[in-house]
This record gives sequence, C-alpha cells and structure tokens, in this order.
Amino acid sequence: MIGPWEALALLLLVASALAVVRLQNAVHAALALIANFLVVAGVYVALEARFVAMVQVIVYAGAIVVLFLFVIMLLSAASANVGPDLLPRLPWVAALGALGLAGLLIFVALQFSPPAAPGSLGGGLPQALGPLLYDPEKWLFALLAVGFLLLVATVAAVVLVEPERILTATTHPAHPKRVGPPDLPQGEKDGKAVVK
Amino acid sequence: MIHLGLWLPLLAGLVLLLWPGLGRGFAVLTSLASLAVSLYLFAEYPGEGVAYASQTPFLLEAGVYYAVGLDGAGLLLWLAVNLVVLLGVWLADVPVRFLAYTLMMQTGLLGIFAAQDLVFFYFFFEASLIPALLMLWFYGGSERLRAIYTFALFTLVGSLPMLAAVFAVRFLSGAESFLYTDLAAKPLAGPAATWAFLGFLVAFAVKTPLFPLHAWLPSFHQQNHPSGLADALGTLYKVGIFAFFKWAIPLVPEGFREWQGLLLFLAAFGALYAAWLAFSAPDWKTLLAYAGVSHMGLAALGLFSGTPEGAVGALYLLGASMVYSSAMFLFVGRVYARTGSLETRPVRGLARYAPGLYVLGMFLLMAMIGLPGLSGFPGELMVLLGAYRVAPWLTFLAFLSVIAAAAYALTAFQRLFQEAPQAQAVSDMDAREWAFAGVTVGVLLLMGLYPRLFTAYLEPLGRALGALFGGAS
Amino acid sequence: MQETLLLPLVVGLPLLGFALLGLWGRRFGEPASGWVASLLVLASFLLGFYLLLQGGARWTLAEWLPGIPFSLRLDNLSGVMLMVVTGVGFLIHVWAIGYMHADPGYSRFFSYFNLFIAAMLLLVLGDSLPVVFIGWEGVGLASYLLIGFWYTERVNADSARKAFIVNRIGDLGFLLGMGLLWSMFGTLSISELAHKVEEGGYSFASLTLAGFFLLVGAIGKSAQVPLMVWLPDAMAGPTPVSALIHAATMVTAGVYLLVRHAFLLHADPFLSGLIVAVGLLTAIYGALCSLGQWDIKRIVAYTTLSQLGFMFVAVGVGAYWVAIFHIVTHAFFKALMFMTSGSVIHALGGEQDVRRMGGMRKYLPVTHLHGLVATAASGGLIPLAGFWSKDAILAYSFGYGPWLWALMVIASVLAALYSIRWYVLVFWGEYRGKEHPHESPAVMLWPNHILMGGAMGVGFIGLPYVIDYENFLEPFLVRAIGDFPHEKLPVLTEWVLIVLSATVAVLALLWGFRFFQQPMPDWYVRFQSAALQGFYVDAIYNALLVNPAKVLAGLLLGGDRGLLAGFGGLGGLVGGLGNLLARLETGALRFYLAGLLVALVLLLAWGVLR
Amino acid sequence: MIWLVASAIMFAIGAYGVLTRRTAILVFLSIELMLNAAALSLVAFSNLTGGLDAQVVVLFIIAIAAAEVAVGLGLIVAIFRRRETTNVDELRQLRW
Repeated sequence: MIGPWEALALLLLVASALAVVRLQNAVHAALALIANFLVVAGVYVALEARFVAMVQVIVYAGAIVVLFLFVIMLLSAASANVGPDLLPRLPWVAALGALGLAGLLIFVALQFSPPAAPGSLGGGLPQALGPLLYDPEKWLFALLAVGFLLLVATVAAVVLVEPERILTATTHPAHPKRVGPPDLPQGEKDGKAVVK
Repeated sequence: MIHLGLWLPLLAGLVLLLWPGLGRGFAVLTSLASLAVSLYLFAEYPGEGVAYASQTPFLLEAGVYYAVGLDGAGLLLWLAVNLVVLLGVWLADVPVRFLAYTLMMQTGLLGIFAAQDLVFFYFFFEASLIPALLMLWFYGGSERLRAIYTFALFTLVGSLPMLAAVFAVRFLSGAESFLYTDLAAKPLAGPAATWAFLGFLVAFAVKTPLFPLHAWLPSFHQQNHPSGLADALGTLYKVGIFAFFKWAIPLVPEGFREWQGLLLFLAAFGALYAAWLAFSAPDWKTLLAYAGVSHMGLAALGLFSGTPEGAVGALYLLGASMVYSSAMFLFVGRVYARTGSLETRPVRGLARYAPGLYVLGMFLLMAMIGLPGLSGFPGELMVLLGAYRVAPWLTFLAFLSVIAAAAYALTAFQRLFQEAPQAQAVSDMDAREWAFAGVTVGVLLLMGLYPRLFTAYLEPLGRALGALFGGAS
Repeated sequence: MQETLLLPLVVGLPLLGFALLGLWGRRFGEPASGWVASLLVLASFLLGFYLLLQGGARWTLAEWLPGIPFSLRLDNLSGVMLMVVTGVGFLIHVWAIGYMHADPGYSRFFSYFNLFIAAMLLLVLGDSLPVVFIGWEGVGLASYLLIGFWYTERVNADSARKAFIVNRIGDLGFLLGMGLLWSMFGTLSISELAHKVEEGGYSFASLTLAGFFLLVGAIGKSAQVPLMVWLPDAMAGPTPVSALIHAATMVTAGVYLLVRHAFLLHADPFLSGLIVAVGLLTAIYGALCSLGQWDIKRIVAYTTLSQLGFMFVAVGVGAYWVAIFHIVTHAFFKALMFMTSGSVIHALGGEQDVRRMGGMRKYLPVTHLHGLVATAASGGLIPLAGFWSKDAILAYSFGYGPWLWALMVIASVLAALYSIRWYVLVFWGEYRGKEHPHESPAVMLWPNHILMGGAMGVGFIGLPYVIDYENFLEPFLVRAIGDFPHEKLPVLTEWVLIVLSATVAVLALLWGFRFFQQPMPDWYVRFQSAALQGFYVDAIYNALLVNPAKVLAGLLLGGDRGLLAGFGGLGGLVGGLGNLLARLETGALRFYLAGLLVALVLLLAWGVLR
Repeated sequence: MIWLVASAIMFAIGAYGVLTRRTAILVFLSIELMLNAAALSLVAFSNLTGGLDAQVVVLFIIAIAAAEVAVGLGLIVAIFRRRETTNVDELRQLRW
C-alpha cells in the first residue's frame, strides 16, 4: 500500500526534518526547513489539498522561512550552538521523549479507522474552500479575526524592534521633546531627581 | 433599642475617623450612651429567655437572617464590654484614630454576644479581628509584625474549620435556617458531629484561649500599644467561653461529649500551666496574658464540666475577668506612662509616691487572684462546685493555680510597689484616674458582694445546659 | 434565734471603719482615726453581746449565688468567738493608739485593723461555707497587708507574701472541701450540712476526705505542721498585729473551723488521729523552736505555735468545747504577752533582741507585772487562766490514751520553760542595752490591765467538774457544737491529774527561772543554734519545693516560647516545601519544555494504555 | 494513514529540536516544524474523512504562524539588542 513515491516523500520528510534539528549551521537548517515544507506541499497536492499546498509554498516556504533567514543574517547567528549549555544531559531526555512521543502518536494514528465512504474534497481547490471560508455560519468570523491578528502582529513587530522611534513619532508635538533613556518616566526626569 | 446599642459605636467610630477633630470627648460621650443603652436593656430584661429579639431575612434563600437578641449571658457581657470600652476610652492616652478603631471593634464584640444567627455570629466574630489587627499594625511595638502574623494566623486558621462547621450544622442536620432556634432544635448527630465540633473547637479554643492554642496571646499583648487599650479590647475579644456555651455545645452536643474528656484536661492543665509560668514573666503584659490564660482555663473547666453551676460560674468568671483583666491592662498602661517600662524585674517601690495607685492596684490584683468579696471569686467558686462533681482530680489540678496565682501576682506587685524605691518619684493619680479607679473598684465590689444581680439571669441558661446533659440539678 | 438586720451590722461597723479610714483617714489624723476604729469595734462588741443575750440571731440573703445563700448565724459558739474577737480586738486597738503613735501610716494601720475585724467576724458568723471563706481569705488579706505594713523594707514585704502564699495552700484545701461537700450534699450551709450528715446516706470515705480538706485549710490558717513556716516570719508586722492576728484571733480560726464542723470529725478515728498527731507535733516543735530564739517577738510567735498545737490536740481528742476554752484563755494571756513585749520594744525604741534587754523589772514596773502574769498563765501556774484550759486538755488526752497524756505533759513542761525563759531574759538580770527605757503611756497600760485581769480570772468559767463550782462554758458551748459524750474520768484520777499537772508546771517554772539566769551549758548552745533556724525547715522547703518551682516556672516560660516556635514550625514546614518546589523554577526555558514533553508523553501514555 | 505516521515522526523530531537547540532562532525553527507536522496531520485527516473544514484550519494555522513568526522574531531581535545573545540558557531571569 505504500507506493514508491510515497516512500520517497516519507524519506525526504524525515531526512529534512532531522536536518532541521541537527545541522550546526543555522542557515543550513533553515534551508532544510524549506525543503521539508516543499515536500509537505507536494504531499498536500497528493492529498487533494491543492489550495493549501499553494499557500504552503508561498507563505511558509516563501515568506516565513525567508524571514528566518533574514533574521539569522541580521544577528550574525549562523552558528547554532554558542554560549553555555546548562543542561548537558537534556538531549538524552529529549531523544527518549521524542521517541516515546513518536511511538505513542503512531500507535494512535494506526488505530484510526477512516469511514468507509469519504466525501468528496473537490480537489481542495479554492472553489471548494471559498464558500466554507466566507460563510458567516462557518469560518467567516475566524477569518476576520485572523486578519485583525495579522495587523496587530505587524504593529507589535515594529514596536518591539523600535520602541523609541514609535514613542517619538506618536507623541503629540505640544509635549517637550524626549531626551535621555527611554525607560525613565517623564516626571522623574523633569522633577526633583534631576536637580539633585 | 438593641439595634441602636449595637450599631451606635460603629457609626461613632466612622464619624470619628472622618472628623478626628471631634476628639476624645465625642468617643467618651458615645461610650456613655452605649453603656446607658445596655443598662436600660439590663433593667428592662424580663429575666429569662432571649429578649429584644428581632429578625429580618438577609439572604432568605440561604436561610440567613439578620437576627439579634440578648439572653442573660449576652446582657452580662454587653455590660462588661460597654463598661470596659468606656473606661478605656476615658483613660487611655491614645490618638483619636485609635479611639475610632476601639469604637468600631466594640460593635463587633457586641454583635458576637447579640447574634442569634450563626452566619451573623461568624460575621461579627471575624469582623472584630479587623480593628484589632489595625490597632496592632498602626500602634504596635517594634516587633509587631511577628505578633500580627501569629495573631492573624492563629485566628484565621481557626476560622476556616469553623466556617466548615457552620455549614455542617445547618446542612447536615437539615435545619431550616441558620437561626439559633432552628439549629438548636435539630442538633447534629453521628460522626459528623465529632468533626463539626472539632471545627468549632479550633476556632473557639484560639479565642478562649485554651492551652495549647494560647501561644499567640503573649506576643499579642507585648507588642500592643502600651496604653493597654488594645490589650483591654483583646481581653474582651476572648469570647471562646461564650461561643462554646452559646453555639458549639448546644448545636453539637454529641460532638462535645466526644471531646469532653480531652477538653477538661486541657482546661485544667492550661489553668495550672499558665499560672505557674506567669511567675517568671519578664513584663507585666506577659504576666497578665498568662494570668488571663489561667483564668480562662478555670472558666473552661467549669463550662466543660457540663453542669449548671459550672456553666454559670464560667460565664460569670468570663464577664468578671473581662472587667478586671481589662482594667488591669489599662492600669499598667498608666504605670507605663509614669515609669516608661513594664518590666517586672527591677524594684520600683512606687507605693511611697503614689499611694492611690497602690490601692487601686491592690484591688485589681486581688480581684484577679480571686479574693472572695471581689469580682473574681463567685465565678471561681461556681466553677469549682460544678467541676468537682465531674472531675475531682482535674479540679484539684486546676485549682492548684490559686496558689500559683498568689505567688506570681504578689511577687510582681511587690517589685512594682513595695520595697525601697529605686526609681524616680512619680505623681499619684490625677482626677481622670481617680474617676476610673472609683468606677472600677465599685464594679469589682458589686460583682463580688452581690453576684445575684447577674447570676439570676445566668441560672436559667445554666440549667438549660445541664438539662442537655441529663440534667443533674 | 431571730432574723435580724442587726447581725450584718455587727460585721458592717468595722467595715465602715475600714472604708472611712481608708478613704479619708488622713483627714481624721492622729489620734482620731485610732479612736474611731476602736470605738467601732467596741460598738460591734456591745451589739454582739446584746444579740447574744437575746439568744442568738441569724440573717439570710436567700439566693446569693445559685443555690447558695448568704447567711450569718450568731449562736453560742460563734458568740464566744465574737466576744473574743471584738473584746480582745478592742483592747488591742486601744493599745495600738499608743503604740502606733507618730507612725506615718497611722490611719492606714487602723483602717486595715478594722478590715481585719470585719473579715474575722464574717468568718466567725458565717453560716454558709462561701461566706466563711470570704472571711477566711479576708483575714488572710488583712494579715498580708499588716505584715507588710512597713513594706519599704524588703524583709517585711517578703514575709507578707510568704504568709499569703502559704495560707493559700490551706485555702485550696478549704475550696476543695467545699467542692466535695457540695457534690455530696448539694448544700454549703453549715447548719444544713449538720442535718444531712446526721441523716446519713453518703459514702463515709468521702466524708473523711471532706474533713481532711477542711483540716488542710485549718492547718494553713492555724500554722500547724507542716504549714507553720509563715507564722514566725509574720512577726515582721507591727506588734499590735502580732498580738491581734497572729496570737489571739486569726490563727485560731482553723481551730474554730474544725470545731464548727465537729459533726464531720467526731465519728472518724482517722481524722481525729491525724489532728492529734498534727497538734502534738506542732506543740512540741513550736516549744522547742521558741527556746532557741533571740528576737522577742519570734519567741512569743513560737509559743503561739505551740499553744495552737494544744488546741488541735483538744479538737482531735473530741474535746471541742475545751479547744474553744483554750482559745479564750489563750487570747487573753498571749495577747498580754505580746503587748507586754510590745511595751518593752516601745520602751527601748524599737529594740527586739532579748540579748540587749534584761532588768526591765526595775525600769518598767507595771509592765513587769503584766509580764509576770502572762508568764504564769502561759506556763500553766495554778490557778491562772492558762492552767485550767490546759489541764482540761490534758484530762481529755488521758481519756484518749495515757501515752498522749504523757506526751502532752512533756509539751506543757516545755511551755512552762519557754514562758519563763522569755520572762527571765526580758525582766531579770542586768540591763544589757543602751537606750533609756521609759514606761508606756496610760493608753497602752489600761488595755494590759484588763487583759491581765482576764488572764488571771477567765479560767473560772470552765472549771473541771470535780471542783464544786459551776462550769459555765461547757453546757453553753455544747448547745451549739452538739453533744458528743465522753466518759468522765473518775474523780480520783481527775484530781491526781490536776495535782500532777499543777506540780509539774510549778517545778518547771522554778527550774527554768534558775536555769535561764545562769550562763548556758554547751549542749544548750548547740541545741539553740538549731532551734534558732526552726530546725532548718525553711531551708528544706526552699531547696525541695520553692526553688524547683521557681526554676520550673522559668523553664516553662522557655517551653511556652518553644510552643509558639512549634506552631511556627508548622508554618515553616509549608515554607520549606515551597522552597523545595521553588527550586524547580530554574528559569531555564528548555528545562520547562522538557517537563512539558515528559508530561505530554506520560499523559498520552496514560490515555492510550488505559 | 501513512501521512499520519509521517506527521507523528515530524512532530517528535520537532520536539527533540526544541529541547536540544540553544539558539532562540533555531528553537523557533523547530517549533515551525512541529506546527507543520500538525498541519500535515490535519490534511491527512481531511483526506481520510473527506471533510474540507480541516483544510480551512490549516489555512488558519499558516496565517497564525506568519503572525507568530513576526512577533517572535521581533522579540528575538529586541532581546538580542539588549542582551547580545539569543541563547535560551542564558536568558533565565524569569525565576524565583
């Protein structure tokens, strides 16, 4: 029941996943993740989820991991294991735990018995997903919420990285111009503490 | 009228907090008014049963009523509380805010004795803690933090089992409501009774205070304001005997019988233990704290004997000790104002300079050690008569404390007043203190020489308790 | 016996004096406050006498405490005591007006004195045990206040405290006795108790125990062995106090209590034996100690102890009226002896050591006369008062057992010796001090004259039956105590005993008179040094009881703090557990995540394998 | 069915990565792997049961992952600026 293509995909999936967690160069690991995502996208196609596959390629492989790469470069954090290792025995625990987890999950998965007559997926095309996604009875509000979430995330990312500029930009011009370290409250700087 | 008497102090306390400018005069006036109210209630009391009863549904669904009323014991203790608060407010040199707390606590204490609904009793029982803690917090000594912890922990740890017991006696017995009459009509039985009583026991033993749960008391008194006002209120807050008598025993008589032997032993042992130990107390407040533990041990012995005489004696001793112990605390507060220290060790020989103070101290001390003719004795005697019928050996053990009492009291008294003066000259009593002394001594003598005035109202209660236990006359 | 409000007034008059002098004593000043106090006692005496002539009186306040009335009863027994207390009390009050002259606490003294009289009257008149107990502890309080009258001296304050505490041991016995009697009979009224005891229907052992408890009380108050240690120290108080409280009245309260409860004791051989033993021991112990003292007041104090022992023996052998008889005669001659000592002390400006006295018969002739009579009466010289009461005790002892009689004769020989020793050391020989002695003022002499008359004549109210003169006292008292019949000794035996005891006393007095004027032989000096210390009883008590008790108190205090720490330990346990758990909070992200993973695996495994 | 197994293996490998990697970025990378494994299982289920809702959820997963990465990387950059490190073993101030 396992065809050759499927076996290949499985092999690729596991190999690339292992590469993600084991490669010492962070850039290589990110690239391995891209590979993994692409394989997954292929699997999606095979599983009649074509729209999802496309989004997977564009957003995940294309956008997200590239963002990762970008940050790795920005922080010059290509080498993976720098700095102290406080928990040297943890890999063993992790390996055992992962093995146990995998075993258990596989055990559960194998017990799953699919219904005899599965419904039609319509190839997972946008035509099939669209009505579900925009149906107010079904997922519409979740969609809107996710949109809002993305917006907030964008703002948050900017604020996190550049808090001072944001403060300066959004302060009403009537206020005196901020100087000095940003984390001091306003009153203290102008008041008695400075006089001393 | 009873509502007025109950809530007036709280109201006055709040007013005083908002307008501290009203000062001591205002506090004294309201205390006088409270005392007048309770005297009126005393005069009008029909002689038996719960008088001035009033009940309004509060949480009808849960069976909670705002129900108040006074029986003989409640009346006696109302008088004691109002008198002591008046004396304290009159005498103690404390900030106005302190007086406000005092008045607020007064309402809590009065509520404890007047509540006829178990939930409201619980409310007042706990609410009184707040002003006590505030006084300790704002006006306590340098190590007050520990004292506060100890006090609050003992009290609160006691309260939670009690809360469980409160619910147990209502819901496990199938009573209609939390009203005393409903609860007493259906005493809790079975194994639940043992545990419910234990719940009450822990809370009330802390407040009796019963050995070994008295351990919070010495540091509480040591750290409180030297004026003694907070100590006096703390003394009034020792409502354990009353609570056992009014609530725990009638509501869970079966549970009480389970624990009776142990309780008798603890009471008797504690009485002797504390009295003995008081002998080496390093300061007057510690001494008085242990003396209080000892007296309450005696009272508890009487009550736990389950005899009418014992119960009457216990309540009488409780009321009397509220007055004399509180007065004693206020008295040593005045001594402190003169000498700046309360240690027992150095010889001060104050009698030569302050003979008035000496005489007052003598009266208080003698009342405290149960000299016949003063207020401590009738209660002790009745306790003895009741307890001896039930547990002669334990009674012997407990009453060894009368010897120890003479030893600790007279020894400390001798150092403070007698022998050659080794301290600077101090002034004798001023007019304010003379008034205090007059009233106090008058009450001590009245309670000692004509106990009938109060025991007449306690007797029916004692008989009812005796009847609960198979009614030996 | 009539109900009358005059009876509480008998108690109330001295009490009024206490209140008046206590509050406004300084306004009265000296000597007015002394006279006020004395006259109030006299009024009390007269009123009591009047009521006694009316055939007694009672007064009851039905419900004083639940089931306990406040009742007073004046019957023949309490009447005799009342006469002694107020009569002798009045004389000593008057005497004190002179003795306390110029003391800064003059009015305070008389206020306490009146308090004592009031409490003592309550003790005597009370018909309900709690009322008696009020008086019982009241006299203890008065005694405490008066022993420590000059409280700025540490010794005095200590002695006062000691007296009170030791008395409290006895009081505990009294209290427990009340508890037991209440649980047996459900009443504490003495007259009702007497009826109920007659009716029977109780456990005899309990009755013995009740009697024992009361005996403990009596032992404490009357300073019998083993609770006698407070009485010699009580001499720290002013001399009138010693005369009134620690000789004539208060210390006899224990005897009175036992006589009052004769109905409990008379049928109980165990208790009787115990009382006899206690009394005999005390009589001999007191006598021996007295022979070794140098302080004039301690000499007399120990003689009191010895005489109280005689009274206990009388109670023990069942001669209740004799015990009261001896109380009466003793009150006279012992008060006289104390006040004579007081006069001497007064004359010498406060000197109390007999080694710096002597020869007083030349300087103080009147006081010497008083002393002579007191000595003779105390030594049992026929026909003075002391002889008749002591002889009666001896006679009854013979009825109890000739061996007891023999021992009592020894005790009375010792009594004669200590009396004459006191007399010789004070009044004979050469004056060994420096002060210039002066005779006392009239206000101190007249009470002594009267007491002297009493010490000589009061014995004739209770002559033995063999003498053909009406015994007034016995039938009078028996009406109140109850008649507990004794076999009367044969006339011949009685006469022989009388002659023997009279002869022995005279011989002892004569021998002592010569012996104590000579220098002391060695054996006597050795004996004296032990007797001076009261045969080390105090030291033994301190080592065995008092000090361990004090140390234990300190240990308990530490233990109590430990108790709190123990409760703190409970809290610490929780805190410790918290600390232990807090160590899991390493802050290391991967550590937490590992926990998460392990937990996830475990949960899954549980879900899968369940 | 085979893809469910694949998903399980990927998830476990991702978990292993999360625990063993010490650089915050790589931890994050491993988390992405786990997310993907979850998405894969959803798609597999969708195929097995023939329901499209699971695919919609995968779309949401992807969207939320994008948001999460934006914030997460922003955090990492901010932390790096202040602390000069992204080693999670050194970042342990959140403790008692």
